[in-house]
Amino acid sequence: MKSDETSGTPGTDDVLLKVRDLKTYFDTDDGEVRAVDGVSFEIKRGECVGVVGESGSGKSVCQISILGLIPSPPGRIAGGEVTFDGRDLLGASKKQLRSIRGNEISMIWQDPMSSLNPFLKISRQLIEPLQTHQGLSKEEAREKAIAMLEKVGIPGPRERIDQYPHQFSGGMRQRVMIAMALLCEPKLLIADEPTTALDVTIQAQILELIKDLRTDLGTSVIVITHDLGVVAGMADRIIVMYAGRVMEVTAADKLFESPGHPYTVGLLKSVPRLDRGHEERLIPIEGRPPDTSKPIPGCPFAPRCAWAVSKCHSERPPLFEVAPGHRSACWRASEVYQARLGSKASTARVTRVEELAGRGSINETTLAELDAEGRS
Amino acid sequence: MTRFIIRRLLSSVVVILIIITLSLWITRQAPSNPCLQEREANACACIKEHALDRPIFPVHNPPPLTPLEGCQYWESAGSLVLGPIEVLPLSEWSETQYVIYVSTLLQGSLGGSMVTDRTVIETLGSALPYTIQLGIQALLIALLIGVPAGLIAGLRQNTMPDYGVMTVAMVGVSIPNFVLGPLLIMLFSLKLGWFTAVGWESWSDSVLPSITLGLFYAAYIARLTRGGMLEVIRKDYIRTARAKGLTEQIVVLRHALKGALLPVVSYLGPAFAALLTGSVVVEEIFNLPGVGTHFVRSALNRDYNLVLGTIILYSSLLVVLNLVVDILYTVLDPRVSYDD
Amino acid sequence: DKKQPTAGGEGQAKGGQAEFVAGSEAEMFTFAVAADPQTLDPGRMSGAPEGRIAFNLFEGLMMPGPTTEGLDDASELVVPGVAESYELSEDGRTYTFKLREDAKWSNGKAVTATDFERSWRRVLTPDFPSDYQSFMWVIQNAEGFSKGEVTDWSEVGVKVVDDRTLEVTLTQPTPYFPELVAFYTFFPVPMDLVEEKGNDWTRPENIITNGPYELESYREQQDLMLKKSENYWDKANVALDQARIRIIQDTNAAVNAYRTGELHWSGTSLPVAQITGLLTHPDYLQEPMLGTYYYRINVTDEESPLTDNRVRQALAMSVDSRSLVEDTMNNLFTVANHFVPQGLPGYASPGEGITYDVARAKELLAEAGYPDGEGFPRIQLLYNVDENHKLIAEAVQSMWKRNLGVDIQLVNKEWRTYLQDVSSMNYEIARAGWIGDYNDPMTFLDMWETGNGNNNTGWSDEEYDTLLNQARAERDPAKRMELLAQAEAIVLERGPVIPVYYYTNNVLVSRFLKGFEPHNRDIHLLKYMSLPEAPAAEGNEAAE
Amino acid sequence: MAPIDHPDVFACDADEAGLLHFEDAGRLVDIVSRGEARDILARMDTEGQGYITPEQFEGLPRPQRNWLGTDQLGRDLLSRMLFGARISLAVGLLATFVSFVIGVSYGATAGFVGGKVDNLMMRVVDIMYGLPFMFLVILLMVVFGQNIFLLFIALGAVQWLTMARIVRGQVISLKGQEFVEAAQTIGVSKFNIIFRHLIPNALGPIIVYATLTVPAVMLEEAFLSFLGLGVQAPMTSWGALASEGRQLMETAPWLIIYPGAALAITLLSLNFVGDGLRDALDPQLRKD
Amino acid sequence: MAETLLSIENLKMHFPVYRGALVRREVNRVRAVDGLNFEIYEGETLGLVGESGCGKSTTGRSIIQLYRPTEGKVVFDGKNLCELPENELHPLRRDLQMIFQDPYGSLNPRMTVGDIIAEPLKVHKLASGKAARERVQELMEIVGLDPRFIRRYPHEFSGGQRQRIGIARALACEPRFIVCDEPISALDVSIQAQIMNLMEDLQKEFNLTYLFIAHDLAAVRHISDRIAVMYLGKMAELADGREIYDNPLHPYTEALISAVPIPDPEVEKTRQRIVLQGDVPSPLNPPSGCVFHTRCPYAWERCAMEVPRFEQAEPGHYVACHLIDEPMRRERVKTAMAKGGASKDANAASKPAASAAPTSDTELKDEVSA
Ligand SMILES: Nc1ncnc2c1ncn2[C@@H]1O[C@H](COP(=O)(O)OP(=O)(O)OP(=O)(O)O)[C@@H](O)[C@H]1O
Ligand SMILES: Nc1ncnc2c1ncn2[C@@H]1O[C@H](COP(=O)(O)OP(=O)(O)OP(=O)(O)O)[C@@H](O)[C@H]1O
Ligand SMILES: [Mg+2]
Ligand SMILES: [Mg+2]
Repeated sequence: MKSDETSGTPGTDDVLLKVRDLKTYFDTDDGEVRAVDGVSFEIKRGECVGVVGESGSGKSVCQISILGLIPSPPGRIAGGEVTFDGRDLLGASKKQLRSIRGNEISMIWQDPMSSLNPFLKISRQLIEPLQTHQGLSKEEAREKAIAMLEKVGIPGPRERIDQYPHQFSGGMRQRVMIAMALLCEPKLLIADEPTTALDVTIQAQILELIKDLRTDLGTSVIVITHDLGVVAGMADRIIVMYAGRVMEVTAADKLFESPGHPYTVGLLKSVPRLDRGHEERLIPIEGRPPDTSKPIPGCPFAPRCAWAVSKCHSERPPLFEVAPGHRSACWRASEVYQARLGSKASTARVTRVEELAGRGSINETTLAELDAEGRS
Repeated sequence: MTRFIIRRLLSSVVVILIIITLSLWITRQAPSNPCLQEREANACACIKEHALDRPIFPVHNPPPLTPLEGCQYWESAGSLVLGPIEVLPLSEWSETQYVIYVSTLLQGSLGGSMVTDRTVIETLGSALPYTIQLGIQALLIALLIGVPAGLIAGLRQNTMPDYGVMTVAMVGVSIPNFVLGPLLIMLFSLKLGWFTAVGWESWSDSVLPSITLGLFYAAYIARLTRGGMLEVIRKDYIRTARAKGLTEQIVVLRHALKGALLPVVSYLGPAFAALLTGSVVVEEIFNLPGVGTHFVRSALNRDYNLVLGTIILYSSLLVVLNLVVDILYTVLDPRVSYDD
Repeated sequence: DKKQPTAGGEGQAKGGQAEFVAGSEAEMFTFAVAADPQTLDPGRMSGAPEGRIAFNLFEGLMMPGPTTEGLDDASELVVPGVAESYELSEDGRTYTFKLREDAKWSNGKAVTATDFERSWRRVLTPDFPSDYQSFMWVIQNAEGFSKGEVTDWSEVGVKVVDDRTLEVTLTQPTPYFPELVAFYTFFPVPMDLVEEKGNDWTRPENIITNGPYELESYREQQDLMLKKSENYWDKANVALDQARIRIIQDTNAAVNAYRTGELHWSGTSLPVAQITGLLTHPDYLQEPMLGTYYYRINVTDEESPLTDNRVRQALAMSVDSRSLVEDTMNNLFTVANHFVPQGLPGYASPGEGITYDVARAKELLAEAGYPDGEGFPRIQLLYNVDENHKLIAEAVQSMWKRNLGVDIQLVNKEWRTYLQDVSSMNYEIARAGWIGDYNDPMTFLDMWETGNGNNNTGWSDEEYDTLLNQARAERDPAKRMELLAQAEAIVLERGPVIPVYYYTNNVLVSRFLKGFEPHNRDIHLLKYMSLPEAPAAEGNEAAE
Repeated sequence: MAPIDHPDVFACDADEAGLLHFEDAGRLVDIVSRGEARDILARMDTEGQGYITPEQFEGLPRPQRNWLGTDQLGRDLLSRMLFGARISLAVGLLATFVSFVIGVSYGATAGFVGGKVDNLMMRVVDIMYGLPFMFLVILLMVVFGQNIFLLFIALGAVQWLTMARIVRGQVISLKGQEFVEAAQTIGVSKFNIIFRHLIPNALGPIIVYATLTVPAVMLEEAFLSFLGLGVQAPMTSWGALASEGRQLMETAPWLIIYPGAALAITLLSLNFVGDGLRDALDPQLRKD
Repeated sequence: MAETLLSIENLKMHFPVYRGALVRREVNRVRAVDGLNFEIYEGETLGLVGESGCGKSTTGRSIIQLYRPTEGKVVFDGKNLCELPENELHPLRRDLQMIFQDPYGSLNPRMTVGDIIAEPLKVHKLASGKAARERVQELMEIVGLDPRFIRRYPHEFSGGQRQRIGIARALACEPRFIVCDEPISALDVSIQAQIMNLMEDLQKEFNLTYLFIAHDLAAVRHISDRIAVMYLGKMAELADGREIYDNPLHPYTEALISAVPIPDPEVEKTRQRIVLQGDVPSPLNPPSGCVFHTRCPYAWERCAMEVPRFEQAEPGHYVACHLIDEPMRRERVKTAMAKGGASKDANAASKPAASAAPTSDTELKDEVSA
């Protein structure tokens, strides 16, 4: 398939979005919730990246932070850098941000039922961004919107555009959301769980649609979900998040084949698969995700991790490169990786990721120990 | 929509009929009657004319209101008749006050006042425009003050503007209007001389009464708007609007306002009703020629016809207003439809 | 200097009260009445606002004079109206009124004796809804006619001798008949119009009047406009060309209107609470009123101690009406020790009347079997909803408690219910007020006669009834008054009444208004008044 | 000299010399009427000098102040306000309680049963809304006699309409929730579902509305006082005090300021109490 | 095969839609469940799948008489539950319990966990006072909750724990049959596994029978012995779990299974997905004939005219589809679509109406011959 080819190797190395050490905290009654706690990643042009992780792991907050839409108070961006297309987003003025939002970066929200304004006609909601960003006249914008509705597969768009959201079914609303997101032909499309609210058959429709549009427009896409199946079919690369941190980053096929982080391993094991027999007992990850309102000195997954050693509880692991383009934030990443690869794989070279050196929590000795551990 | 309105109006007729029935009954249960004093020949004549000494409902004991000679005095037990009910012979039905009243009503008449020489329709007709104008102005004031105040408070939740606006609103809710009215008169009429203190000759005379009446509702509406705003501003679709890069102004005014105003709109019906009835105090203090005064005075005078006329007027207004509010609701909220 | 604020203190009225000028904002002479007139038909009307209007729109054979002060003779109370003069027959029973030639209706037609005869006949029609029909019963056979017992009108003592002569025969000599004739029930109405339009004849577009003013317009709950009648015989002496009568129901509002310069005359008497700040104002005027505020006692309940005259006397004696008037009511009223108000020409109330004497009261109560109030049941004091009534009731309650050890309960009812309770005698002690209808003690005394509809106490005394009947038959005015005084003494000694105060009329009236004289029945005719160009400008500047 | 009948009369203010001025007596005495006090003083003023010394009357108590001034009859405003508070609050709470009981049961039943019953019950409410409240009150005053508490129970009975609507709305939205269905599958009776499951969960808005009803009733009582239909003298309430005070607004502003302020402050606090109560009753907001 | 625990015959649940202010008239009905026939065997887990709104929950609720069905029979213990009056039903409620989808919503937020779990005990007078308390603690142990939490409120628990509370409550009256209405769809992936494991363990321990409702085919497949597929109030297919996955007979089942994403890029890459077009029709006015014909790629005239019967196509495999009578049709359409270049991409990108309308036989023949 065409789309599969493009996704295998991104056409260009050009980085569209670069997030470094992003921290988003919420002040709550229970203390400061570190919803996003030092997340770094990059999105290349034309690439589709999946973000997975369980509920509350900070997937949405991370993306919303990029758009600068964190409700404040209680939220605040406590640190980090977000560069989009060479521009700093965190330091941007409101006006600059507005010109980027909906224009260069658009978002498809989690819940199509509640994300469309029930009080306004679809037409109004669709032409708004066009009028704001491209200065189109009402008629032009309307024509364009109709064309886009047609494109996302809404029959009879000319009539339906003047209806209200509640007159659309869930799948159609999600399509409207997509149309709205794509109207300004953004460089980056963030889809926050675009299908969770939908049925499987409708979900399939929507996923196909996003794929096709991506091919047509060459847009970079970030798909957030906790459904591993969804990313498996869509993403080139996958970011696994847990407790506000990136646990693992790798190409999609690699992740399922040889995960490099115990959390990912657990996640994969606990999901029932239609293509496997039901006799196989599911292996859930025991325990609960950590309370992000308390500082976590070590690896947040350590309390639930079968691999955990004492160090895991006290020191925060950086992202180690276990294979080219495959990074994992685990002190025992290479072991995990190897274990999953079995004998097939050569010993992974554990590399310290230079970008994250700012943390400075790891010294030579720990690294040496690590190497030793890895070798044994 | 038309079908809905017709349906609602038809059911309103039934509601009003029931209200008339109940009101007739209650007015007749109230102690005393319009013709008690020696010097109330006029009312006595009126009672005779309107057959008010006839029973309203078929009751076991004929009501204790039997005029004694020359209708100088009217004996009344002064208490509720709660005896066993016995059906009147059919021949007497046409003589019951209920039947008489309803049939005059069907002829488009509300009868004559028992106290004055004027008909109920005349009296209410001359008063109604003032009451309505007062009500509308008070409502406008309430909205013009309440909505922006609520918006500010809602958008700046838990900041000084919020606390400030809400404290003022609470104080507004707690001051009885019979205190506020005289205060305003004292300040603006007697001290500053900006407005006349009493009466309604020109538009400016309605300013103080409208404020007196509207301020309570302004406070209430501010609270409602704030609540609505707080709820709406957290809605996903507002975030969507922001994500589209719209200006804050458009987000608030175009996307949030309608939703935030829904609770206000549903309050408008009861509010307007309360404004109309609540205007009694204001009418008295400012000596305005409105319906409210008639309502209270006719009740106190036992001017049965005027009382019933007022009740019918009020309940019709209420019914119509509630209907208007419901229609307004559909205008505001496209999800609500009465024609499913 | 640590004075605590006290409401209603005498020192409340401060200087600089003259900051407003009455009527400075009004376009014409303006005064207020307290309610919409129930009707403009003088034959059917009753009540103060109606009277105020009727006296200016219509004119009877006689009219009330400008004042009741300083008169020696009752005949001075009235002045000629449509009648130039009248003659009284020897037996005091036949009045012959001479009508003036130039008396005209506002449509230009002459006012004739027939007009009066027809109007009176209308009022006397059986079942005619007039509250004052009984006033006419002094006329021979009038009562019978109105009750349907006499059907032949010619038997009634009203004779049209010619167009300008009306002869009226009374049943008994009635010295106050001229004053009755000056009352609106006796006013003529345009009978042709009445017959044509029925009750609608009083509508502004229809109405025809014969008084100094014509009705120009009427807006319910707002105002009535009067303008000087061009057809009035004495128009040369009518100074005010126009007048506006505003309907202001709330007395607070009336005061406010006055203070903002919208009124020349507050019209209604103002209650204590509102007037305290204005007692020193030059526009404040107190005039005596022919009325008594009293408590009536129900004597029909055999079980109740109130049937015992000693108890009643004790209660009456322990009410300090001086304190009530001076302290509670800020001196707005006059202390009442008698039932008949002072100042009726030719009448002197008997003796000291009821005086405040706690010691004697205690004695009487002890005699009656309730030493220091012991064993005295908790009786109820009924009054109708009103700030003044409440104040008085509360004060009286504490006086009785303090002086006699008698505990009473206050019961406050809205007007209609109160009326019903009083008329059905469903009360123990009730507040009451009586305003005289004419300047004669009879108007106060006949109500205590056995069977009188206004008695409402169940009290009856043969001696009293006899005295009244003797007085009625008496031709000598002095003797008659003597008999009436004896009767009053009986009411005070054994009667069911505790006088509290005599009403006065407390009004605000422009000090620049001329011809506004005290009148004890609060009758003030615009005809007598004039308003020189008021120095409005000066006053306005004085106000900040 | 005659014994003083009322030793408690002499809550008087003396000047520096300890003299009680005859002409001031009226203003100083707050328990009896001023005329009374003057008489007593006159009897004691043996020398006829217009004042008496404390020595002339041994039992003279120490001066006492009326912190908030007095009313027209010289009664201490503060004490009257305290007495008024009893009535106002009792009235507010009692009527609210009544409206609470009726409104909640009625609304919950209508909402839970739904269908035709609901339709009918709500029409009844609509009709009641259109009824003349004034008349009901006058009528009820007669039916229940002069007992103020019964009267305000009646007031509460009029107030329940809105409560019923609110509860109904709440119940309708709650009854679709799964915990209600869970209770049904378990076999919990309808009565228990309404009273153990639905109403406790609707309590938040109910409480908030109930605390709004308290002021509403208090204002209503004030309104009745304004019309002269309120409490029976010599009992008083804040509404009645304010309504009396409004007439003397200019000459004696304190008569309206203090009762008005008491009313406003109470209503304000009730609002907070309502919010607090709602939070306290909600386990989700309870802090450990 | 085990014994039949429940047999459902022609079960219908219609919700009337009323209109009118004073006199309410029924103007329409939502045919949420429209004639179901199946049996549930003792000790098995019957999975029930289908899109949102197809009537899964309504089925479950009708079975345990949370809704009184409009028509049909639910036979349990030889009694037709639908005809039993409320008081006779009451004791049977013990045997029929339900676990709800929403672990937040199904627990009364104002009751403590102890009260919630004890409520069925009290209602059925199984235990009271101390005994009840002990039983509650025991149940909490069973479902893996710390008994010390007995005084806590639901909001103080995590989603998975809340669902355990719900399970404990259902277990409290020792039921024989539990309707599990999407018990895991509100939960996180990692917790879903915990709950499913727990349910499996409990089933073994107490010999429970489950009706497991979900729209996540993978989860249902994992836990169920047999799977029933519903579409718009009707049963589409019912068969053994493996059978239905390997050999779906109904086009809807086929599409459903193909649409479920598999968390494996290798599989995803090679998988041929059938993307159904259009939306689910409204149960207010369901399509004529076979309710699926508006979205069915194989539909032809007959489908719009005639309601297919729910019959046994193969042993233990029931299906309601006219294709059974024309087994070749499926293949013909597939080849026709492939020839016409109708790939899934093209399908998705534009012509949604193409396959939504039933293709006529003649058209099909033309295409095949072309
Ligand atoms: N407004 C807020 N106030 C306080 N905490 C918040 C707020 N928004 C999010 N959080 C916290 O931030 C964390 C991350 O939330 P986020 O929505 O990013 O999760 P997610 O990974 O998108 O989960 P899901 O899959 O459920 O959407 C959560 O622990 C949440 O409690
Ligand atoms: N009480 C009700 N009144 C009216 N219609 C109802 C009612 N309950 C359900 N419905 C309708 O019946 C149909 C089936 O609903 P049901 O809840 O059984 O679907 P479901 O398959 O469980 O869906 P989901 O997967 O979303 O839970 C839907 O169209 C729904 O709108
Ligand atoms: Mg999210
Ligand atoms: Mg469901």
